[in-house]
Amino acid sequence: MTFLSSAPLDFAALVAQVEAPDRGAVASFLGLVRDHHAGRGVTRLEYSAYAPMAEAECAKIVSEAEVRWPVRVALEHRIGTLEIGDAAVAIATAAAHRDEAFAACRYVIEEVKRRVPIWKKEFYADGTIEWVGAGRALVGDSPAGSSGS
Amino acid sequence: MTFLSSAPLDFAALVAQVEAPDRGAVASFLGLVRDHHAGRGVTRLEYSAYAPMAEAECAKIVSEAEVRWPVRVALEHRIGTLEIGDAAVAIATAAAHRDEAFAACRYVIEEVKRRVPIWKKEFYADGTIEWVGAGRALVGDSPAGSSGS
Amino acid sequence: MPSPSTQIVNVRVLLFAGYAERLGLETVRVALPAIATVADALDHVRSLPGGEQIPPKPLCAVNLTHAPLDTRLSEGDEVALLPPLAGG
Amino acid sequence: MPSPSTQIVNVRVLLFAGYAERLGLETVRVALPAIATVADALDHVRSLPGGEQIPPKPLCAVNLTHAPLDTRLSEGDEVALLPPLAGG
Repeated sequence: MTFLSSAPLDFAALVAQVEAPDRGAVASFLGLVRDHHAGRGVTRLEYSAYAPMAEAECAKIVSEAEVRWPVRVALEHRIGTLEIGDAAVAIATAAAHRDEAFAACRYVIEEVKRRVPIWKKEFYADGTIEWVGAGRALVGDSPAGSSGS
Repeated sequence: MTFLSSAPLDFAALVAQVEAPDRGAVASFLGLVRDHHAGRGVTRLEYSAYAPMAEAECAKIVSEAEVRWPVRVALEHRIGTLEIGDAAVAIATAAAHRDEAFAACRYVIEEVKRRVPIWKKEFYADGTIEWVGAGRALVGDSPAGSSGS
Repeated sequence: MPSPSTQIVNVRVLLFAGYAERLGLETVRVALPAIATVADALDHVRSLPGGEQIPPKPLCAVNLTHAPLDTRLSEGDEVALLPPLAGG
Repeated sequence: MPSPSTQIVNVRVLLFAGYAERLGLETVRVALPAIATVADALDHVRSLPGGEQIPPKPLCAVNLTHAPLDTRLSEGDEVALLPPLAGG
């Protein structure tokens, strides 16, 4: 399974991956590139990853969710250059009941943000460029907020 | 705005309705027709509605969500004959941040189930037909569980 | 000639799904005393053939809004008796 | 001739995003005493030109798994110094 994609994410295909006749509830999440971050206009982003570890962490997160709830999970994260409105991350979870589908969907996005080694370079309308999170503080233990969501 | 549709729901179009450059988080929910209900095989469903009230309740629910959270909400419910795997309800909520998007999405599906006058006739593999919920108990005040989700 | 509207309210009662099937009716027109409530309209419908299969306290609406059984009715109101909801 | 592996571990340290830009390097090869930890590999990288801009306790991984600074290193390990994550 490949969780990182340099091509635009296909949300409909991701949802179709988890659908099945015994799963009546599909929850999903899309993180889109916003046009601003911390009050500054953003023109585009570049996502990069420590790819083999990012793939491994995504696989662990999906597996954890599927063990914890009776759900099927699909997850994809875009890397490379993204424009405003592009999907950076897409998650779909399907279950017999909506409680499990929502819980698993929420778990996956939280864990992706917390654990998957992906970084984001923002290109601002004023011409400046910044690694999001990395530029803010040098005691950089905690994951940065995402401009996407 | 029309919330009831006798045509198949277009989930991608619903998501597109709520997307905007300042909304980075899109949560969504799809309720699909399952192939079983309470242990019985289901072959198809018929959804019917008290249409003018259903439209009014859906409009209220969307409005309530958009007042309570800084979100944009799209909602559609199918009526008529549905086959296994068809989407009965589709909800998309977009916000700057995912907490609001998820909270609003959850609110809308709970309120739709609780308040919108829609009924479901299930056609079982054994040839029997039943109004879901209505056939179970005559003290019928509380909304029935949905086979969809 | 005194206006009947001071003494009587005419309402329509709509039935849906299983309730409509049990009575073989989708609409019942009822003339009720002017102080009537949803419960009175319900009592009338439950007195019709098959009406005893409607529960004593169903979910109800008046003019497209959920309404408790003690809601007072006005001339021309549209009352709806709603079987357990199954949308979503 | 004694095996160097009893005295020394050779590890690769990978740098990413802002850390890689600050040092102008994506990979650093380090030979460390056999009892070394991630913290020792980090100390070495922080002693390089630009390395002082890496925080004293960054997020780290060993062989593709998140690992605390006191994780013992083995020959051939791949250590990664991870700037604050920004996926999702």
